[in-house]
Amino acid sequence: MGKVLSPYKAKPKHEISVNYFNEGDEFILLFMEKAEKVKFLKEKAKVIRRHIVKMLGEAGSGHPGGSLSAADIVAVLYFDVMNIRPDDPHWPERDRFVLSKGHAAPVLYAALAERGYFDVSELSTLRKFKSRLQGHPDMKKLPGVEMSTGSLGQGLSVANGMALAAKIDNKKFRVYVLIGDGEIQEGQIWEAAMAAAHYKLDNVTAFLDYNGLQIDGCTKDVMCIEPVADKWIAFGWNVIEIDGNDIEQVLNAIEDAKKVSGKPTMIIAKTIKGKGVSYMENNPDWHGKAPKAEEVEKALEELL
Amino acid sequence: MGKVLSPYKAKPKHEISVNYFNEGDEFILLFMEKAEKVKFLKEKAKVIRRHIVKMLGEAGSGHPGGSLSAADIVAVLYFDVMNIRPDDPHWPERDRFVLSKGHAAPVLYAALAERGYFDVSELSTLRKFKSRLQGHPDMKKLPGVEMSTGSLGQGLSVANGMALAAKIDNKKFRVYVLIGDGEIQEGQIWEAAMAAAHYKLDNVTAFLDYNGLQIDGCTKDVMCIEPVADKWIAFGWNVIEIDGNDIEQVLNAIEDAKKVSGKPTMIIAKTIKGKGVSYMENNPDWHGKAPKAEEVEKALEELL
Amino acid sequence: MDKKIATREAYGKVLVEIGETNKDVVVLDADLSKSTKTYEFSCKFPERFFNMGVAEANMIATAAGLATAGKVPFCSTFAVFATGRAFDQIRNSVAYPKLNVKIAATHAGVTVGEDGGSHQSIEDIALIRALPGFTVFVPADAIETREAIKAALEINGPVYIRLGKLAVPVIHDSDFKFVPGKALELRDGSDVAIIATGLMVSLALEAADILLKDNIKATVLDVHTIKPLDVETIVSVAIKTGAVVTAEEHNVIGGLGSAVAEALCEHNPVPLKRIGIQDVFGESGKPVELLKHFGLTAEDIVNAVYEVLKKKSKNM
Amino acid sequence: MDKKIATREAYGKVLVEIGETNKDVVVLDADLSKSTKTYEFSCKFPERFFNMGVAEANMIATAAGLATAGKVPFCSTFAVFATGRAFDQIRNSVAYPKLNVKIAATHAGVTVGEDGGSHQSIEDIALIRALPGFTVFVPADAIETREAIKAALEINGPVYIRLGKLAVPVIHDSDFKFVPGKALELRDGSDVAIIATGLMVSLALEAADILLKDNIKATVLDVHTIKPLDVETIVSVAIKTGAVVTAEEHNVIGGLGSAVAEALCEHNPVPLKRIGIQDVFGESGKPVELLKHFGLTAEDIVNAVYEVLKKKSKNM
Ligand SMILES: Cc1ncc(C[n+]2csc(CCOP(=O)(O)OP(=O)(O)O)c2C)c(N)n1
Ligand SMILES: Cc1ncc(C[n+]2csc(CCOP(=O)(O)OP(=O)(O)O)c2C)c(N)n1
Ligand SMILES: [Mg+2]
Ligand SMILES: [Mg+2]
Repeated sequence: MGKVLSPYKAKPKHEISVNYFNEGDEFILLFMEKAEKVKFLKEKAKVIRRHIVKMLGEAGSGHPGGSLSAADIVAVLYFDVMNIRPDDPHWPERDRFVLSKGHAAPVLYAALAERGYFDVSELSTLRKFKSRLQGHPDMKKLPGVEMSTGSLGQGLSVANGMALAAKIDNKKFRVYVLIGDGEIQEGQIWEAAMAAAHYKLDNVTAFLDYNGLQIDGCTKDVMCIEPVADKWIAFGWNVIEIDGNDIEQVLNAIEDAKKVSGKPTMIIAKTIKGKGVSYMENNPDWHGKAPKAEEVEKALEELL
Repeated sequence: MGKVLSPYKAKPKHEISVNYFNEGDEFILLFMEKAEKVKFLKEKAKVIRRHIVKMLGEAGSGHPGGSLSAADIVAVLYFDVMNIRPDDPHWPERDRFVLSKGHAAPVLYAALAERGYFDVSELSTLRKFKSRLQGHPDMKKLPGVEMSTGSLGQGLSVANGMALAAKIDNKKFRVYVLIGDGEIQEGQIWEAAMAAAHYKLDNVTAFLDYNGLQIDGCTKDVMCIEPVADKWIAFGWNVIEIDGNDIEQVLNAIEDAKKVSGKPTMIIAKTIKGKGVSYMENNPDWHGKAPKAEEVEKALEELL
Repeated sequence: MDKKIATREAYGKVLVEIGETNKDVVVLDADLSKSTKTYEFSCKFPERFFNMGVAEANMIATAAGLATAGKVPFCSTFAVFATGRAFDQIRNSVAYPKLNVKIAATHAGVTVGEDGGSHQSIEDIALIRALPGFTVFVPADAIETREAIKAALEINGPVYIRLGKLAVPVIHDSDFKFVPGKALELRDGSDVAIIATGLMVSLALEAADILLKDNIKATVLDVHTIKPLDVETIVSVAIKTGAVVTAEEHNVIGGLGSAVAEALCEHNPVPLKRIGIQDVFGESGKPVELLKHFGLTAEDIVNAVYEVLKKKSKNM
Repeated sequence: MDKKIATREAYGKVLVEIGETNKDVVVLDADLSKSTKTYEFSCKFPERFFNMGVAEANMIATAAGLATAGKVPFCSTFAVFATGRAFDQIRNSVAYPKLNVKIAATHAGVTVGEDGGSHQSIEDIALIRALPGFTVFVPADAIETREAIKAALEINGPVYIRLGKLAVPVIHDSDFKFVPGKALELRDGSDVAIIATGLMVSLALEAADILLKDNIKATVLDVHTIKPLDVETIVSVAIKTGAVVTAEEHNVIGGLGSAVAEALCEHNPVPLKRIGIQDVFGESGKPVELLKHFGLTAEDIVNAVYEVLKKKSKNM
């Protein structure tokens, strides 16, 4: 993972931000014990969730369910796994993260802000006129966003393109991509799945945010995607199944994915849509609706 | 398969056409022994192949390889399996055939002409200005063509739509669809595959013309589709693997498909691209090139 | 003009009505039935409703198959995906074989609001208008939507209906007569013609009111049918007024403005100013903020009128 | 004008050249490399060539990913699939983020010939022109193609290059100067302006010759860049001549004719006649038969000139 210039030092600073020491090349939880790291990442995921709820409350519209379900994965990527430089967002050697399910923008924005790409105060501009935090991620507006997304089904292809570029240039960066389980109903996902296997893109690690819900209800009822693991295996992928709301399992799966050569890896991450906010959990109504002020309060209490 | 009004009586009439008795509802090889039927269908497939070669020679452009590989499947469908009325091409109860790989138009045109939808003499107008036999099938121009195709990857969706209509109306007709193996690289195929399983379209029988070649070479090299059976199984289909140039296997597979309820069936039909014409067989160069006069002669000799 | 209803709401209602009277009507959606308002139909006629999941291309081509068997499918999703994600399917499986498929796309234009540019279709009219044989309706209000959907049902062929997310003023009486392909003259005036479509029609009426204070009499045309275009009426008001402003919630490239420019140039060239999105992508914001930002207000229309009037006087 | 070369052939050649000098150039194709002529590049630079199989949508979005990492992808397939099958990918993954992706689409227009209507793109210009930020090149011959591809490489952003299957006359000298966005005046005449693009440019020149026999002096503009349109030059020739004919191998809806109508109406309205496909789908036949059938010959341009001249005289 490259050179490490600085050890991580956890210095809680204000209500929801965890400060970190990051004077150079990268950010890594090097001197932590695994247990300590997991604890830290759990805390980060919670902080991200708090941001999500607050942002959406402030915005008055947006997608809480699919943002919350992915918070643990995104926390692990941005606070442990990815080799990135918030102060040099276009650093060519950086690892990439593509949020294919672009409607979960809040989880990405929260992670970027917490990681130091911009000030957390800017999170309150979500979805507002002239904000860099567009309703769906816009790479032209916000540094740290690797790809503009929002139209579902396109991010895996884009990730493949990035990974091909790495192969051509013999670069070591890895590409992570988060896909929704409703999203895999898009045929382009399977075009990209086939191509990633064909081109042996072992530098691609995909996560399926396997929360069982899409807008119109359960994926099972709307358009059944089962048996989902079999599909990815049949498309030539290394498949790992985990609980995607379990930080340790996410960490381990990513490590395992790195060891596989000649194949891309799909981490099927069973998650709970709305995870962390009791009244949102597993409720399709919270796919694309913002919480009201009282609801925000209630959620934040639960996320303490 | 409905009422049978008339027995089949084979009366060879002219060089390449086999005449048949068809005074009413449908056409069926009812009083034939299986072996006799297979022999008859083999002959029909050969006749279709002869038409293909001659048409393309006459047209000066077109797609021989993928037309020849599918001739046996198409012969079985049009001369035994399908419940159709050439004199009433829009009969609502008819079985449907969608040629999703529309570039194989010649095999469809040959079958339609042989089956009595129009005079075989019209085959010589293929691809010519103002012909009903367009370069790719045009349902608005030629009765018997169930769907205009040519843009790959769309026919399975269309077949599903027909099958859904049958289900709504409680009609018994079945829908057959022929797909290329390069064609399944189109994501829309997998959207349709998922939907056919979701809606339990057991009245859909698809054939994969598994000839291993596409335009730029072997599917293996261009964009590998393996393991192909696993993919269809993972997408919820009943899968049957056969030699698609073996009439008897085609017949049996279709019968087996009819017995399956609650699932669509994919018949993975291993074929030889260019089948029947030695110099075309397994040669990707003959995907989209018409034979010259001498080549037509040579091919017709081989197809006696 | 007090009451405001989104055209998608009107669509949802009339869909249930026509579903009742015409058993061949089937509805397909791509995981957005609550937003596109096909949800009510899905509850009433579950056996004729097909949720295709997030798979727009498959939805359109499946509809084509249904149409070959005598069904009249209405397909709905957001306009940006309905047209762009399934364009080749619309082209080759619907328009080319002239199949009886209706595409009722909601969330057109920048009034989608906060979702931002990826979700704001500014090019759907351009896309569908380029396809031979398509009828393109862009209703201005709830009542026009009702009529457009019923008219679509009568047409045996492909129809695109462009609908919005935002609640917009009801400008028509319920007994108003909708004739497909015929532009509606809502105001008669000899100084300038404002030719509008969709939610810009009510803003065109506002603009006409403002202009009247300055004693400028504007003809206002409501072009609910972009294709086939009512060239005759458009040319006649151009002849009458000698100056035209078009107004649409769409890129000025490819939509109503282009269609009118084509008609004028071929039949009676007069100065034209096109109000619309000036060839940029949308962004997040409140619908009203965005209408203002993109120059889609009554004031923008008024200013455009003054511009064309200046050119007209020079021409004379 | 004796030598005939298809623009796709010229594309294949220049691709190898730029691949030699610019190591960031990568090429993607969708199982048509021998038809699109990317085949030679694939042999020379196999490590920078990616055959994506029959999967146009994935091809475009993969190219977008490559572009984010500094590569300059050229994507090729037939125009009908390059634009229509991947429209949403072009829109949301290329145009919206303004990525440096080039789409060099071959087999545009009815001169595809025998393959028929499903393969003859008559709407690709309309589609891409409706997208903010896209540059659209429609080269008239082999030499212009060379220059357009080299120009595309210099532009940091999305570029669409429309190429043909048919061999067409070489009209330019090899030292001719291609300036993106600048229409080329090939003939100067004060009676009428013929504004053409793609293979219609050489037919416009033929038409001008025919007209000269009748002592009608035509300006001929070669609009190799449809977007951004050279409004200045177009308006100036409209002012000079007072009558315009456009000629394109594309639907008259949405392409060059619409673009010119927009420019004229907004700046200097004059009579216009649009030569092009009259809003119908193509069909099978020999390219010359089809050009004739669809009204795309020098004679058709000549007749259109007489029509606009009649209107012009009425106007004066
Ligand atoms: C191409 C496209 N079609 C439709 C939509 C509208 N849409 C947004 S989210 C969504 C459901 C996605 O479900 P899933 O992928 O399971 O997301 P999650 O449950 O993780 O929120 C849909 C249909 C879209 N954004 N893009
Ligand atoms: C959407 C689309 N993309 C590309 C093409 C061009 N094309 C025609 S045939 C073909 C190869 C098809 O291969 P396969 O499906 O294996 O057909 P077969 O071998 O049976 O001829 C391609 C790419 C097309 N017709 N449609
Ligand atoms: Mg989900
Ligand atoms: Mg094949």
